[in-house]
Amino acid sequence: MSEWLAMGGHGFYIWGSFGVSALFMIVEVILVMRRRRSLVQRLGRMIRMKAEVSE
Amino acid sequence: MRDLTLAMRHRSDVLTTVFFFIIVVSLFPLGVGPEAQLLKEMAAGVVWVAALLASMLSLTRLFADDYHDGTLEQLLLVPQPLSLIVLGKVLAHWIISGLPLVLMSPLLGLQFGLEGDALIMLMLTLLLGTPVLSLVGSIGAALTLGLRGGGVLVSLLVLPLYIPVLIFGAGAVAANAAGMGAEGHLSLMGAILLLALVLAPWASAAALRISVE
Amino acid sequence: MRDLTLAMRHRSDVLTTVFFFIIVVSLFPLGVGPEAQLLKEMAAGVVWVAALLASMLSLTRLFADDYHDGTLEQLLLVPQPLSLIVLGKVLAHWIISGLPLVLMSPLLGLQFGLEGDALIMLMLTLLLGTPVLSLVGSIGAALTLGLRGGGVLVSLLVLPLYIPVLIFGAGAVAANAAGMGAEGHLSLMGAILLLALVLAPWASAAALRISVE
Amino acid sequence: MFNLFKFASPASFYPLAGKLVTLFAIASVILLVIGLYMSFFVAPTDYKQGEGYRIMFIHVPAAWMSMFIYVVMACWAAAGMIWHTRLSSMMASALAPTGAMFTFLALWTGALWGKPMWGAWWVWDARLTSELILLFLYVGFMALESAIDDPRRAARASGLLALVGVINVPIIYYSVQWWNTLHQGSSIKVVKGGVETSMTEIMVWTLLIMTFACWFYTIAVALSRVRSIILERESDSSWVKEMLQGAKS
Amino acid sequence: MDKGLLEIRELECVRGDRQLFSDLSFSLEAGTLLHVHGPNGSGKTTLLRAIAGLVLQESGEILWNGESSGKEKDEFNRELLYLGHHYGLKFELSGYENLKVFANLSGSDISEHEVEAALQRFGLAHCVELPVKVLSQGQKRRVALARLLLQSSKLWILDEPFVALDVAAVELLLEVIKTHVANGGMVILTTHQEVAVEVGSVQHLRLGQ
Amino acid sequence: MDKGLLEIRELECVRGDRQLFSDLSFSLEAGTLLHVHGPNGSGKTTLLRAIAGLVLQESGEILWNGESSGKEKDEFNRELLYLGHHYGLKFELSGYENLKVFANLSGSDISEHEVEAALQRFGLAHCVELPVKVLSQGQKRRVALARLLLQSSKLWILDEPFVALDVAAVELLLEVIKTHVANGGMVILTTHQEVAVEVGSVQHLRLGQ
Ligand code: HEM
Ligand SMILES: Nc1ncnc2c1ncn2[C@@H]1O[C@H](COP(=O)(O)OP(=O)(O)OP(=O)(O)O)[C@@H](O)[C@H]1O
Ligand SMILES: Nc1ncnc2c1ncn2[C@@H]1O[C@H](COP(=O)(O)OP(=O)(O)OP(=O)(O)O)[C@@H](O)[C@H]1O
Ligand SMILES: [Mg+2]
Ligand SMILES: [Mg+2]
Repeated sequence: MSEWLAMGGHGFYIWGSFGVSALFMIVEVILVMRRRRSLVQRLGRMIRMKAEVSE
Repeated sequence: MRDLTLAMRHRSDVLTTVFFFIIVVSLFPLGVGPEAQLLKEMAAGVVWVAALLASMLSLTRLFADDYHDGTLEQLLLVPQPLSLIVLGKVLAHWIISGLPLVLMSPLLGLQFGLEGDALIMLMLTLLLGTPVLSLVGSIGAALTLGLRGGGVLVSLLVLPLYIPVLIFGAGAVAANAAGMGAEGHLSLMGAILLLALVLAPWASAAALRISVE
Repeated sequence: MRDLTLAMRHRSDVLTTVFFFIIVVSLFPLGVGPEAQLLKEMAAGVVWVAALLASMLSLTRLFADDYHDGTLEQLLLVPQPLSLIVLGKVLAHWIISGLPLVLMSPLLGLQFGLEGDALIMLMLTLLLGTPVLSLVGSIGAALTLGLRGGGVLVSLLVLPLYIPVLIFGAGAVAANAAGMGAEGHLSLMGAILLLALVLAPWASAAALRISVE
Repeated sequence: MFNLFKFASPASFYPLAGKLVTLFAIASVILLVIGLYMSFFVAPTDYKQGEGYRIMFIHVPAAWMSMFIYVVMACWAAAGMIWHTRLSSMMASALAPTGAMFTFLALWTGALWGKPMWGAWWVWDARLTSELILLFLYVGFMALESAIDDPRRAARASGLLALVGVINVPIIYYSVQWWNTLHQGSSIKVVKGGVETSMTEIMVWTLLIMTFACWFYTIAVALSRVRSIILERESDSSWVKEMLQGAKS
Repeated sequence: MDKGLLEIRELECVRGDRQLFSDLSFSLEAGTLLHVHGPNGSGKTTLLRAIAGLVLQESGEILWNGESSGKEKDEFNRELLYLGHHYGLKFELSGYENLKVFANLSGSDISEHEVEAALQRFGLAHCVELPVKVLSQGQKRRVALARLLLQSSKLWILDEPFVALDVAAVELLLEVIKTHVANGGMVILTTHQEVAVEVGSVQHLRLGQ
Repeated sequence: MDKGLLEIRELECVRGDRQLFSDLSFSLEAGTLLHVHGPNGSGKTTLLRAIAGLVLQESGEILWNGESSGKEKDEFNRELLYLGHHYGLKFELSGYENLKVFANLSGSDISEHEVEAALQRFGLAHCVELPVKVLSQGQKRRVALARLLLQSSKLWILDEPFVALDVAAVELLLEVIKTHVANGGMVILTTHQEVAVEVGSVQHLRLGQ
């Protein structure tokens, strides 16, 4: 296993590449989802507030 | 149009741009050290980069004053095509900030140990290249009007677009020095100039309309 | 004071300054050509010149906005010594435009093929030098407020004053590379920093009072 | 064609995009799993570069995506300029962050590949340089967009910039190419030939699968982001209100 | 001057996430003045700028003599004079030079004498040669307003023209406006000051209620 | 607040080659309002800025509680609030942030709640978070004026504070001024608008005649 991880001496470079790529993609997905969630919440609150005002 | 360009700019601006150019170019020997060979190899590149920066620095103010005092609004409402007015302003900018650089460049080349042929080539490339800098830069200046971080933002937008001019310009001098003939570079620069001349005023005009809103 | 510095600037400004720095540094290989040896010799000089320019470019706006929107008037009327307020603004300027350069410099050094020791020395000199740039620059920015050709004028005033910093900064890296030890350079830079820290805020405050009238 | 214009309105595009996001997300995950398995367990060790070549399976898709996304982005911007369709400019701004990310990844993985292969993190090679410039173009696009407060204005300004940029991308690309071939100073080049001859069929397949995985990933993320943008810009319109109230009650 | 007719059809303007007005329709004939009322932030400036073509509307049309003003830009701009919150003056130039630049830009051929007369009428005779920068607030405004006397545009759009003017200058401006309307011109203006804008035919428009 | 007394002695101001006024002397006690009149360009703004210490006088003295205001700058500035033609706002920051910055600068310890209340009083509740840049002219002015409610300065110098305000805001500002004067504050103001500035004790000063 550790031999496989070492990748013939290139482990640092390979895992550095794939690791950072995976990290970035995951973080991007999380950011996109977070943005959507907070937006829906904010807009929902706004709409509710407006509805209350007009009532 | 003539009055516009004349009245809106002042002579002292020319001097400051030229001095900026000279100072930036002179910084390099100080930063890099005095080896003559090294300096000679750097010469064209350094002069060109300094020209890029000088042109860009004065660009920030191309429309900024007009924007802040409301003249730009009025220019949008003039019964003339906006792109023509933009072209006039860009021309004025070039005469003030580009042309002096072209004229100064042989002097600076001499400082770096360039000679005869190379000096002429340097001047020629700057003559073809600096109008492109003014034209392309006007788009960036128009887009960043009134925005936070204006000065630095404009450079972020514009410098990457300047790169071809830089490469061909400095490349022509290097090719010439290597005895390879620089016609290819020069004709490419001419093509870029034509392209910019056709497209840039139009794009700047569109950008101005967006920015004034 | 803390709120002042924080509230007046925005995070995105940091990014633009950093990218400006990277772009300017990257322009040089494009202008000069890709020979590794040549680039390595230029490295410290180029990074330092780019730092000078980045710092100066963002300087133009140090007081300009405050001047145009009238905040500066209000700052003059605040019951606190003006030089302290200036110091706060300069600090903010450094945090936004100087510190990021220090942090980025090793990466750029790598691009130019510098290694280990040289990278650390480059960073160290920038750490000592960039605050001086901000401090000295603030005087120029204050003096040129509201003048025509501000941006270029400020560079004219300020760049010559930057030269000692540039020489010692780039010199330290070169000395280190030549194995000569750079302590002398570094301690001189420290002395300059102290001097600037004491005198510059006071001078800028005086310049501001003149400019606002 | 008729259908297309129907979906050019944000109101009808929004729910459609929702379905597509799920679809592409699932497809992308499946392909990623297969692709990664093949990258590490199926593809054989390269006789020249050893294991190091496996970086290719992420580097090349990232590099391709980075260029491709910019073109797509500019097309959307152009469509927005010409037909004044609101959705187009939204698509453009939704793509930019992902494009910038792939550009960065191409640079990052390339640098990590370059160290063991060439012995240097960075050389001023034509391809590397133009990739770096591409990153600047993306960053400029996003910086401009975030510097403008009004989203409508921001979309129009950054769209214009994307268009100007796309005209320049080929010019930049060829100028850099030419610049570098004229100077024969650096002896190191992307060893395209060396890699390609040694590429077995299985490597090509792995590469393709990884590329499609990234492609689907991009579509999913961009569509999801465009949904947020639609909500932000259309928050005053009745269909958004109805939809959100429907979701609440 | 030939006849002019401005028609606004179902105009809607949005800023940020706020809809300022929608479904706004009216028309304005030669020889009338439109006074736009509304509290701060109700969208008066936005409306005026939209008509001038400086702000893009969200929907709706602006027609000048039956043609869309956005399409026939040059023609429309020739008939338009817009003075907004900004002065539109180059601060380093003198009042005289400023007016000269505008005259040249609008393509009309105006003599030195006319420019001087306009400045004189607005009480600026003694500071024609000073850079606008050093003038007082009201004097700056007067320079900007002197353009009204020089350009022969049909439609004047004036956003709070009375700001910073002293009593004498307000009187003068009112008179200039009256003359223009009487000669078949059109004026759209806003003001928060209680100024008696009484000309032949006045329309009122109220925003933000 | 402790007592305050402003004395002007033989003040002379010169701009360029014009002497705006000379030999100007008056004094202002706590609880009074000074209304400076005069046509455009008569030197009102210059006088106000000279008192605030933003313009250097040619000769004469400005005394605050018997001491030269130029020498005791910090002390004088603590008691001073100057609002001029410029708004003095950072256009990129929101109204809330702007006020917060001023509060911090003046060294007073003001809570979020107070800032919000001040903005609310000036009718800006719905745009606290917007950058000042996008606000309407009158809304910008209101943000600037909200400072009056936050800082406990004794001497207010207001150069045309009513400009760009709608009727409701003018009313409100008048009230704020009245309260300040009634509480022993001092106000110096100029305005060309016919606003009824009626408070306890009003002094008038006419320039340029
Ligand atoms: C920072 C460093 C690097 C950058 C920015 C970079 C950038 C790129 C780009 C933009 C492409 C797509 C070009 C195209 O398809 O025409 C690409 C493809 C490729 N790169 Fe890199 N690269 C880097 C380092 C490396 C290294 C070190 C290697 C291998 C030793 C490498 C091997 C390849 C290969 C094999 C391809 C695919 C070529 C093809 O099939 O067209 N790259 N790279
Ligand atoms: N990005 C934005 N987000 C939200 N609201 C905005 C945005 N930009 C502008 N606004 C609002 O749009 C309105 C613009 O109003 P406008 O300048 O047309 O007002 P006005 O009627 O001229 O007011 P005044 O009498 O004060 O000059 C303001 O209320 C402002 O708050
Ligand atoms: N360099 C100069 N040369 C000659 N006159 C000057 C110069 N600088 C300023 N002035 C004059 O000084 C006066 C300044 O007036 P100030 O701004 O104080 O007027 P004000 O009473 O506030 O007018 P307003 O009601 O228009 O605001 C103006 O008349 C201006 O023309
Ligand atoms: Mg308004
Ligand atoms: Mg005044």
